[in-house]
Amino acid sequence: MEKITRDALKKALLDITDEIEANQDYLSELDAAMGDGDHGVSMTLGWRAVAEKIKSLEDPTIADLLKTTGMALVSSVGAAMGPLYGTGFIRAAAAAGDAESLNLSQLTKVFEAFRDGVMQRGNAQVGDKTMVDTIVPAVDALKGAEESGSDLISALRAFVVAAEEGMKSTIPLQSKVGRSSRLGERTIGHQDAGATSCYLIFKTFARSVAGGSL
Amino acid sequence: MEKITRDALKKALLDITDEIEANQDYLSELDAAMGDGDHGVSMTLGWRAVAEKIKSLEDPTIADLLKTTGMALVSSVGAAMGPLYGTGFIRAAAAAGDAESLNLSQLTKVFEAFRDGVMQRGNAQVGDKTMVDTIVPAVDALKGAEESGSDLISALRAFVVAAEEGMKSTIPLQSKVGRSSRLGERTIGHQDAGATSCYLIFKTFARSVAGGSL
Amino acid sequence: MKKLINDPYKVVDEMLAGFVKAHPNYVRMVHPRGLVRKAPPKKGKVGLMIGGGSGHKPAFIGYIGEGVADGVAVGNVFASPPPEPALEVTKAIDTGAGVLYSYGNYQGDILNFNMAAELAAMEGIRVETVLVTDDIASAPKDQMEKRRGIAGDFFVFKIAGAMAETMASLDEVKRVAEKANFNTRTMGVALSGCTVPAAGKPIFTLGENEMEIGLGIHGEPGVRRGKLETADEVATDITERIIADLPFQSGDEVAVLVNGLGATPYMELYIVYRKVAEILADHGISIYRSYVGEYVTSLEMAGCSVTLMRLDDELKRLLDAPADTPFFVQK
Amino acid sequence: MKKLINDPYKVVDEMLAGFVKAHPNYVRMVHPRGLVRKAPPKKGKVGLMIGGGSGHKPAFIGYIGEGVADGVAVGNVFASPPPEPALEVTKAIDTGAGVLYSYGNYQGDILNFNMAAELAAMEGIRVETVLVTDDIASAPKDQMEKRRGIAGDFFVFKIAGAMAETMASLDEVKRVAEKANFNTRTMGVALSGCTVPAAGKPIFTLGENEMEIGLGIHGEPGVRRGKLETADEVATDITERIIADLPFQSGDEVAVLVNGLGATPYMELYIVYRKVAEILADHGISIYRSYVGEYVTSLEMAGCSVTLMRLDDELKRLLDAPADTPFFVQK
Ligand SMILES: Nc1ncnc2c1ncn2[C@@H]1O[C@H](COP(=O)(O)OP(=O)(O)O)[C@@H](O)[C@H]1O
Ligand SMILES: Nc1ncnc2c1ncn2[C@@H]1O[C@H](COP(=O)(O)OP(=O)(O)O)[C@@H](O)[C@H]1O
Ligand SMILES: [Mg+2]
Ligand SMILES: [Mg+2]
Ligand SMILES: [Mg+2]
Ligand SMILES: [Mg+2]
Repeated sequence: MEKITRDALKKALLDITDEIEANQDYLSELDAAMGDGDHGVSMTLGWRAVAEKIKSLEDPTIADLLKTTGMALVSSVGAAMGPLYGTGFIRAAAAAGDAESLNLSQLTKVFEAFRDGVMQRGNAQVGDKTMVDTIVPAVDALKGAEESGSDLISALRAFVVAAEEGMKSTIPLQSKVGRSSRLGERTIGHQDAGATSCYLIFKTFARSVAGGSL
Repeated sequence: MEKITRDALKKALLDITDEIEANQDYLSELDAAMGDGDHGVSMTLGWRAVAEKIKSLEDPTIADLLKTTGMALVSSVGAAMGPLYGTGFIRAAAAAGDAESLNLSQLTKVFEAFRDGVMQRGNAQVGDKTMVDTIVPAVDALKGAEESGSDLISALRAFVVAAEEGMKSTIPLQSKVGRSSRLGERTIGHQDAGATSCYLIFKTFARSVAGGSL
Repeated sequence: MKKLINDPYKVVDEMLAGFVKAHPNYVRMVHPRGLVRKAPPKKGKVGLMIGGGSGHKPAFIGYIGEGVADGVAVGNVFASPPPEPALEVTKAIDTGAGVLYSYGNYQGDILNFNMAAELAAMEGIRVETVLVTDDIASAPKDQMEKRRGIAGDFFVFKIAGAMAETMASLDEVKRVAEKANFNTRTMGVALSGCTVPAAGKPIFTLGENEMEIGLGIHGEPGVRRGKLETADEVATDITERIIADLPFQSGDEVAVLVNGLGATPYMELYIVYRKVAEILADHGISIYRSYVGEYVTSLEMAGCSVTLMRLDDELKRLLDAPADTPFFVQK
Repeated sequence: MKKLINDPYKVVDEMLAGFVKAHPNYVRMVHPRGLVRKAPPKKGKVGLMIGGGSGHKPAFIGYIGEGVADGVAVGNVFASPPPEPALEVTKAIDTGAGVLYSYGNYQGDILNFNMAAELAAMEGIRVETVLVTDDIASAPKDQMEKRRGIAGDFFVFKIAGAMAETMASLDEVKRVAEKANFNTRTMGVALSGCTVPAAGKPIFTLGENEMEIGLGIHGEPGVRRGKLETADEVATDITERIIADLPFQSGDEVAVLVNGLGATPYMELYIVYRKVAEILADHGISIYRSYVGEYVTSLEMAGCSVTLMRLDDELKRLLDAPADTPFFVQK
């Protein structure tokens, strides 16, 4: 496998919906420890909307799929997640342009745009204990793999490993932004909910597009 | 012992206050099973007021003591208990007249007046699952003992035994009056709170005036 | 028991101290357990005294003011006040036109308020009484005089208070209060019990999947315990029973009150209201005015009740009349 | 989780359906998640849009009406609404004079409302924003811009709404809202957690003798957990902190709000109020007006907050102005 087709992307987005729904309680529990306990609910609502919208698209392009995902998240979730993930996907769509499929180099550009969208919208940096802590190392790993000439599958593997490490890196951190930042030191020792949902999204994306080979 | 002196009555009333306070939670629990769970609270508040008022009396007569008790109950408790017990004691005071002490015949008249006061105020009959179920058999026993010429101590003993039986007789009954009557069959199997507080009052009175001899 | 209190035996006195301080423009104290309107009563106006135990906020002290009550006698938690505060309130609000007592139909309240009425009569004040008996779960219809007063209190007090404001006679105020009561029916459910502060333990506890059906407002258990149902099922069950009880009929106009018992979020009350409105529409009964919120509570009990009052032109006019009290203001 | 609901994912839509049916004279829907006043806006009046997640009733939809908000964008439980309903509300309430957005300082709300403001600007509507930042427990004073908005919302919305009613310009409405916010400080405690319906589990649970101190209004834990204290201790602790924060000084006049979080009986709120009033008197701070009740809640959480707003003549006038909304009526 060297490219991600539209169909593979579509399937991946629907797989993400299932994964989020399956982890709803887990995400809400993580959020409850230092936030308002609704992250699983927001994500489930958002991804249900994504799945519904995506299923109704006729012959969508890569950009259509990403933009529809972003718009569905922005217009259905609210919370912090709607604008953050939503902006990420909308920017990713713009970066995809009219690509018919995504090779590793194109995929890297798409994820860089996703990362930049989330970071510009939310102004969080690595170490603030947010989804950014998952995104940045994961996208770095993708970029690194691309630059070192690895194949798509190995790159996706590095991407998932880095995302997981990024997610886990939030555990010892003290929250600096968002709702949980008001809890100060009480946030130390808890894995961030958004970093976790982001890991689930990245992991499911990679596994889904890679088929059995990851 | 053939007579109940003013001092003995005064001591008995203060002993009742202690007994009620010691059984506060028990009385509230009984009430909670089929009422609003406050009988212990109402009784404690009422008898604390009684003790306070009685202690401040200078050289009270029998009637003063009973009337003060009744007035304290009427004016401090509210609930069903204030008017019911209050009226009972106020009528008892009237029946005591200017007696300097109470022999068995006088005591019987005092308790009959108490009974009539409660029953006229509340309109409850034996079998309605109220304090009346304690009062009526207890006063009947006192009267019976008097008529059969028994001494004060034996009469008080019969009085307490009958009061206890009366209290227990409420267990299988279905409530007919008061707050609990709305619960219908759910009241069956529970001992009535007012019947119990009345038994505690009667028992403590008898034991207190009899000294060690009951 | 977790409560923001100090001495559990002083909750009522401390609450009243706070209340009088918070609402100096509305109320004044005439007895440590008796409050009346701040403004002296208009000469010739019938006084409306309401009252009962504490723990039902905003009932009863929250309803002192223009268009509702002139005075309130305040008892301990879930315990009727003694006669004395009721008598002092009666004396303070009587202007010669007499005083209407209106309160829920409970033994303790009746015993104490009747004693107060007797004492007032001895001072030459005419007192009439209208007991609220809206709780259809508390006795069958052929024993209406045995029914408890619960959230329907609010409608009866509102109507009586509005009528008194028109300077109507005591007989007239009594007549509309009785009419309001006759046309008002309520039923409720509880999802949790509550705790009398000085008792320190919940009156009853419920399992995760249980509810009490047909309960009063003193934390007492309901007439039966059932399994927890959805909001729509609960609303359907109690609304259909209420409709059948009067019975309310197609073409009737009603006021609706969905009342929270204390701990139930308003969100849930509106979800219940939505279904009640649907059912009324199905029956051809039209909603003239609605109230959703906490009007008569039972400490921190979770649950709600639904009340319907059938209206005629007179009741509509009185319901629409303005009111200005600490907890209920209507323009 | 015991709630009177149907589908936990539909609580907000069903609540809104009930709300609109219950208060047809106050509100109408312009979007499934956007409500505005029933009466069309007066030409030239600045529109006030408030909003945020659901679960805070009476905030936010309970405050739509004369003297307070023109419109509300409604989110899911404890989740900011998306930009779309906010945009639709903005369009419906703009009369050419612009729209003020005012809401609590939360990341999610800011992100979504800012997107709506950008979209509104593209349609030629001027939008200004005043974030409420009254919670002194949520950040130190030198980082006031990080503080959350909690019960102080009520004062800021009331003041801004009253100013808009005078036909003042957007800049003027913004100015008084900022002034109100700057002078408003709040702190709260919780005695129990609450449950987001779709999450199904309490956000946190507390032991029999614990309380959360300095909590928000989304059921989130507070800044620390401590042992349960008496009402007087709690009131003293939070009132002294609030006084020291602004700082409020002898001679100041203040408005006081003792706000229940959802499940706490009014009785307890008045017991707390009593102590707050005592402490203010000790400091020579005088109470101009008081509010005690549920103004901004957190579902069925037990607990309360205390809010003080320092007043000048302008704020007093605006606070005294009449209001007529489903949940807050002032004559
Ligand atoms: N500024 C930000 N940038 C990126 N992610 C953020 C930011 N603020 C918060 N988050 C993420 O949002 C998550 C919380 O999301 P969610 O619970 O859905 O929203 P809310 O806080 O509105 O309830 C946090 O775990 C964190 O990862
Ligand atoms: N009509 C009555 N006559 C005599 N006793 C009564 C009557 N009604 C109620 N009681 C007694 O009152 C008791 C309840 O008292 P209490 O809990 O103090 O009052 P409340 O019902 O007002 O909460 C019942 O257990 C019953 O024994
Ligand atoms: Mg959250
Ligand atoms: Mg009782
Ligand atoms: Mg009682
Ligand atoms: Mg949230």
